[in-house]
Amino acid sequence: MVATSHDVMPDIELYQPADEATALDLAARLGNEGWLLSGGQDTYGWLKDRNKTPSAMIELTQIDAWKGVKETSTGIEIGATTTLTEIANDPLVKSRYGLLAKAASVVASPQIRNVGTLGGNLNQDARCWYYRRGLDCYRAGGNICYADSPEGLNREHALFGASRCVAVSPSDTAPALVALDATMVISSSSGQRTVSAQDYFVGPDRDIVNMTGLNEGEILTAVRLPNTWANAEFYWEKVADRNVWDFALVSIAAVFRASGNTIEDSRVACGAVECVPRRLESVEDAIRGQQRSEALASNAGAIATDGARPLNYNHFKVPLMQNLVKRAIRG
Amino acid sequence: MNPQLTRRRFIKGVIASGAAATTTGAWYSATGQDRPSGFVERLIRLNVNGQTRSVDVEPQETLASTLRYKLGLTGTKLGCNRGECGACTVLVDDTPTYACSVLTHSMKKGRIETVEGLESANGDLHPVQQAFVEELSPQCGYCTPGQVMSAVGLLRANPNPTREEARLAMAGNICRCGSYDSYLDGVMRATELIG
Amino acid sequence: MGEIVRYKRDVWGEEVILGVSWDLLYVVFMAIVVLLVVHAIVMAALAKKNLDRPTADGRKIVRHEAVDRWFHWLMAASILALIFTGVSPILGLRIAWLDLHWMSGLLLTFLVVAHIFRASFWQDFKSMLLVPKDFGEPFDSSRKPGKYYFEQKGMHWAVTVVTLAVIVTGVLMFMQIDTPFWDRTNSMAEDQLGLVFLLHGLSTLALVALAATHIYFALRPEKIYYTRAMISGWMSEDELAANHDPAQWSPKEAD
Amino acid sequence: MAYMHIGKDFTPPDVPGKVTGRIKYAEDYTREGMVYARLLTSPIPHARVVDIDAAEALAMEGVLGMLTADDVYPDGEPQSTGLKMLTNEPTLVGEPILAVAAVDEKTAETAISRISVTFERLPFVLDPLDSLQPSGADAYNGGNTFVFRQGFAVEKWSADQVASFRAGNEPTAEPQQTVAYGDLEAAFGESSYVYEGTFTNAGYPHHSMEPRSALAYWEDGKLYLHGGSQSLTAFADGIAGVIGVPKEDLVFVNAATGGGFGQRARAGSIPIYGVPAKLSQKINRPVMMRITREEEFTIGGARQGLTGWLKVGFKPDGVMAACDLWMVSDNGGKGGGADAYSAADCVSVLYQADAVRFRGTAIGTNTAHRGAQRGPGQNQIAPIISPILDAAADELGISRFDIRKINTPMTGDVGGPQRTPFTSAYMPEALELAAEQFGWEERQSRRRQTNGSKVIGLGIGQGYHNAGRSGMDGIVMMSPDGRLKVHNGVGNLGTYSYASTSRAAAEVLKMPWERVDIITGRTDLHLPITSPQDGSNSIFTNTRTFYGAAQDMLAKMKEIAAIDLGGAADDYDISNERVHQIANESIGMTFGQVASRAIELGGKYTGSADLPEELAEWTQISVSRLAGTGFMGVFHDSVHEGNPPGFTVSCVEIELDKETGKYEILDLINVAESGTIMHPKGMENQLVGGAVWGIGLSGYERHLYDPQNGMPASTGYWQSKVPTYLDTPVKIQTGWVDLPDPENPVGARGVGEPAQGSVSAALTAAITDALDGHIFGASPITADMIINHIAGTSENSVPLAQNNFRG
Repeated sequence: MVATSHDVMPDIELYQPADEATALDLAARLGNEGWLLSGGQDTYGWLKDRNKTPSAMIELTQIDAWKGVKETSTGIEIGATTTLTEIANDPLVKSRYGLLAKAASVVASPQIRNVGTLGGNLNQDARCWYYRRGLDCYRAGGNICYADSPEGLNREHALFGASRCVAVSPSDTAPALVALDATMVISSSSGQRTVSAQDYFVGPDRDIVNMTGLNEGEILTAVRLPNTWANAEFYWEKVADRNVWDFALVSIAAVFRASGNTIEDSRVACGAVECVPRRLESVEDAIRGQQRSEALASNAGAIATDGARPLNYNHFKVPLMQNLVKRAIRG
Repeated sequence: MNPQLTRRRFIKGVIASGAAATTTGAWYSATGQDRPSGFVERLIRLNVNGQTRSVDVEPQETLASTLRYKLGLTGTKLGCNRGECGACTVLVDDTPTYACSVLTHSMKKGRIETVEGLESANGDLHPVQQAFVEELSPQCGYCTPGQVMSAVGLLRANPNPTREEARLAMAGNICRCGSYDSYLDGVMRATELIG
Repeated sequence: MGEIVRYKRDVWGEEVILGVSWDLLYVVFMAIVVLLVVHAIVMAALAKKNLDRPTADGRKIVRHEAVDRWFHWLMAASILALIFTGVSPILGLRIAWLDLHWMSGLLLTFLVVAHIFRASFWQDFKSMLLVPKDFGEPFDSSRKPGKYYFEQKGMHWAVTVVTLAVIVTGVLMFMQIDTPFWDRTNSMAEDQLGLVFLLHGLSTLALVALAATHIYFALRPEKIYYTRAMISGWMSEDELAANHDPAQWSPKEAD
Repeated sequence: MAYMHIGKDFTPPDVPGKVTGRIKYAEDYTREGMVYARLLTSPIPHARVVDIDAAEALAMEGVLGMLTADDVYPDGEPQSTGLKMLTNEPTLVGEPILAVAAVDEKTAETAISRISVTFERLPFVLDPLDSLQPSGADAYNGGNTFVFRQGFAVEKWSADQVASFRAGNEPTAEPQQTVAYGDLEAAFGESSYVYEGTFTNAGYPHHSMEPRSALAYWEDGKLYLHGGSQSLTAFADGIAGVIGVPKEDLVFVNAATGGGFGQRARAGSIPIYGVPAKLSQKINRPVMMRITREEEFTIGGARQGLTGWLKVGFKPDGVMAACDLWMVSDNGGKGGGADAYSAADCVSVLYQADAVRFRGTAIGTNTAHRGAQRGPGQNQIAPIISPILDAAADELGISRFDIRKINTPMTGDVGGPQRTPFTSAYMPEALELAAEQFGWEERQSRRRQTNGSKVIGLGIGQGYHNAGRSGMDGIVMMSPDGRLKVHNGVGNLGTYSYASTSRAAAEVLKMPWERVDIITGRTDLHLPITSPQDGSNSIFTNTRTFYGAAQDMLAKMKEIAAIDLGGAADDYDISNERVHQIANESIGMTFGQVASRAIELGGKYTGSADLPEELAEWTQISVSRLAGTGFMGVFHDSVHEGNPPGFTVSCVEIELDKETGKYEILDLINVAESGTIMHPKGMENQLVGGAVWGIGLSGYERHLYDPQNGMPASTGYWQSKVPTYLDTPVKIQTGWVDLPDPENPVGARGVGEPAQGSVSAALTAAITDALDGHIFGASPITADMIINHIAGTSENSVPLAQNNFRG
């Protein structure tokens, strides 16, 4: 019965593979019955509530190859099980990709950042409370959305790209990675593939039960940040109710290449307005080659929310998003 | 059952020309003793408060459960069991960690410290504890062990924090009595006591 | 297998219907394949060496007006689009299917409604009527039908019933999503919603089976000229004479 | 007056245990053979249990038994509002239906999930105004309201009346309750500024850190119950009745309580403790029932939501002439408190209006139960009324400080609809002190200063709660070693008032604190009845009793000295733990000697005879068990006259970002006026704690229910938005007036509740100030509301929106 509060971890197997091959083999063999466990901060709630019932957890954090920040010829590569605290404090990330360090430093709370990983933050599930409560909504494989209705509690939900499900991308690091044009490295027992951060996330129109394009048996093992946007000017802001724990009402991640006051190029993405980090290409186009000014910022803000379809209680996200875009462009 | 699973299984079924996909359960029994590498052993040795203790830990057990119910270290409190309050904060290799939201098996290689392990051998309070007493930081006290552990973790990493730095470091601990100010007074006094 | 209906918990924890079990797609798929393969084998075995097929040469008479052919092929296209957009995500293909699905659905609905009107008032509705004596037709080689023989009528009416079921349930489901025309509400009770999903699913399965069967027979060599007739509109006089009773159906000559 | 203990800092004896984790809360105990209970709770907001099929669950290995409402109420469930142990007639999602005991929690949870309960669904309602509609659903079985001594009733308005109220007009329906004084019409006639508008307060959950977990077991016919409460004895006294065990057979163990805030005061708020008790009795094993955070949301109770209309008139000189208040209270699924009345009372006390009228109606909804929560009523109205005062001040050309000064309550004034005189009231001094310490005047130049998108807002606010009761009992004991033992039933929930009040006894006997033991933590240590430690009353109430008990001991000491050393009792005095002749200090005896003699003499000296009349039954039991074991001082307090007020004044400076709707509190001061300060550090804690609560009330906390299905969303800290370190200022300033109240022997009054209201009032005033005086008429004011206001998109800031839900 849904409303009865479960609180104890139920029986579930745990695998702690020590090397990549074993982990990938387990992921392939267990398929959907295996739960990829990293920091676990979006795992135990599901399991304690008995709202997700996989048979086994495959812990990825014992594998050194998937941890840490290293320099490559094209930029840097961050292992997916690097903790958010490590990323926020990493000298290389801080000096070249301050945007990501900043985004990682405001996730949830210090203790959650201490064990929570980049991979976990990117792959976390939707935070719609109806879904989290274990209701059989669209995202849980059902045939209804409780949030998208005149009376639904949809203050935190999507402005864009909703398709039956109106949940948003809760991740703070995801918009930062989209802005930085990161590449996601995905491994499986049959090899490795890469996909851009922007294409990694999947909206409900294409897949209503998964938030990423990760297939069964695949593991996100690393994220590559290109030199292109190293040391770029950046703007990051997250507006949430409380300054600890809470997910963004709207967040913005932007990088700029500027000469003097002129924006030569940029990449801008917003979090918490769509099921995926929302890349604002129309804004980027509008400001390319332009001088930073209040007028440019206002104009960009207005462009940013073109096509927004607010729900009953999230109209405020429209001006909020506009304001954040403005602030980013003002610099 | 998540209907998606059914769907996925169906797809597999089609691909495998009708062969039903095996569940993990069936797979275990099929493999019997020959469990794949990476499978955890329940009997482990934990380094808690400087002592190594043998304990039988279920695969899914949280560190808070092990500490409270297997090792009797009830100073670690469960306020929410969901990583939303911080009452269960312990140190693992000096890092403040929500014991309710990590598996014991994940932390078994670490040096675990709880509020019970802070006093010196002769019974003297840790400077943070002493400072919290002097500043009367706790009110109801339920969040206090977590606040103490966060403060100890902070001072090990940064023995001379500013009040603002202390506030950021302590931010993962809720105090429903609202004693934040008094805890920060305590942390600042502790930096003096440590000298 | 076994289960036909999938259940879920409603918001208050009570079990309600969620929809059809999509495992049945596999059942339908296998059943149709088996059926059609068996049919093909039997037909091949029964096939006479010197098959006396009617010739396509000679005078051409009109079987389907152009407008009807358009109706048919547009309906076929929308149904195939509906099946593709509806079924492929179930099979795990990640495509943005919903908008295409409801647009195809709207097209189909429009066509079906228009067809019903047209068939009721402007076409020879009686030629498609299935009456009790038609059921004897397959067992009596001496009898020849009018415009449509028994199997054609059967297929038509089966498709009609299933398509109407798909449309009615589809429209109800359409009303439960956000569209450019309205914002969704949660006005339908969850158990009713589940029933609608179930009926939509069951009719989808039937439609898949019917569509597959229909396509199969349309491609059978011995009846391929009906397909040609649906493409180009005409039949030869020989084909007409071989299969139909001119007393019951006397079409005009094609231009 | 030079005190030995009063007004001095000290370390309450439980503090080291709190920093070492040694002090035990209910769930920290274990008992040989202990098993674990878990609850099955209602998934439906309003229903009737038709059938429970637990056969499969009970057949599971490791499952020991089940308890249902039929077990705990064999003669049928009580037909009234109020929480029940278990129920077959749930009126909110999460209400406990049954409990299962098993060898571990995991098994119990699995068993629960295998129990099938068949419910009959009943209509539910979440908004009291919906329930007032002619065809609106009723939250309870039998009506939508509960009338004291009469039972359930149905209260309906016409559709037009509801619509008109929702549209912001004065309700025209007949109120359930009307209280008024003064000539309202005349007072409005004299007014040159009149504000009229509507307001809503979101209810919100207590979410105390320690959930309401409990351990129970039976030994030798006695029930041992480990739980958390605000007062050991007042609570135990009540819970004995709830469980149905004679008072003398109950041992309530409660060394520490992880947060009270009103809903742990009385047994009626935590009948759930009866579940492990009854289950333990049924299966004959110790039963631990841990309550989860989610369960805590529904079991722990919540603040009442108020939906109201008010009209306030000010004379040209700034005097508040009239205040007319009409409130509909959300009483939740289990009945609620009298918040609306208290809100009106608070306005009357704080602003001394010439005429006040309160009209109110309380309606049930199928949401968490409502009741006492840190300043029920007083604190909801505080953030509503404060911006109105500012609007009047601006309109009348009076400073915002002065308008408060003009209307301030003072000693000699009366307050509330009953026109009760204050025992004392030093509000003018508090206003001056707060303004001076904060630099209110100097800061005025920064008011509404902008810096980019940021703007400075300043606010001042006042808080009030009646802060003192009387009529309780005190017991002090002394052993031949001369140590004073204060038997104190006040709960240890972090106010340290169990220790502060004990110091009144030490003060009377002039004993060093090291020679005093506080006897508390479990009722088999024989504790007197105390007030429930709610309503900011413990300091006032229980200093009276322990002072009195110590006075009784002092008098007896002198008598014993006179018996042994000659002369009359009046010839003796005490110093340095000796009782001696005033004339010749060398003639005397030590306290230890006195105690030994008292034990020899027996009778009244050891509590065996001549006890005060009117001792509460609970105290009588304790005294009878202590009788003869030592030298006893015992006291029954009389009833005091007048209203001992607890006052606070706060000032806040914020910087509000108009682009994000967020603000930072740059500075905050919270100043107390609560008579003599007993314990400065403890006072500081109350003031900073109240400030955090005030910030939560004004800006964050809320009670979310989905109107479609009655499902609660705020079941964790995540959705309830309890403020964190980073939502509160880096430093909170505190201060206090420290002038004695004549009705208390040491001059002290309480302060816990107003400490929240004043901060909430000041912060809301500051937000309003930063937004050029825009009055939201709401608590909380969340970021989305501010953004909507500025952008002009106000979809969800409609007045009288359902008070459970503000987005």
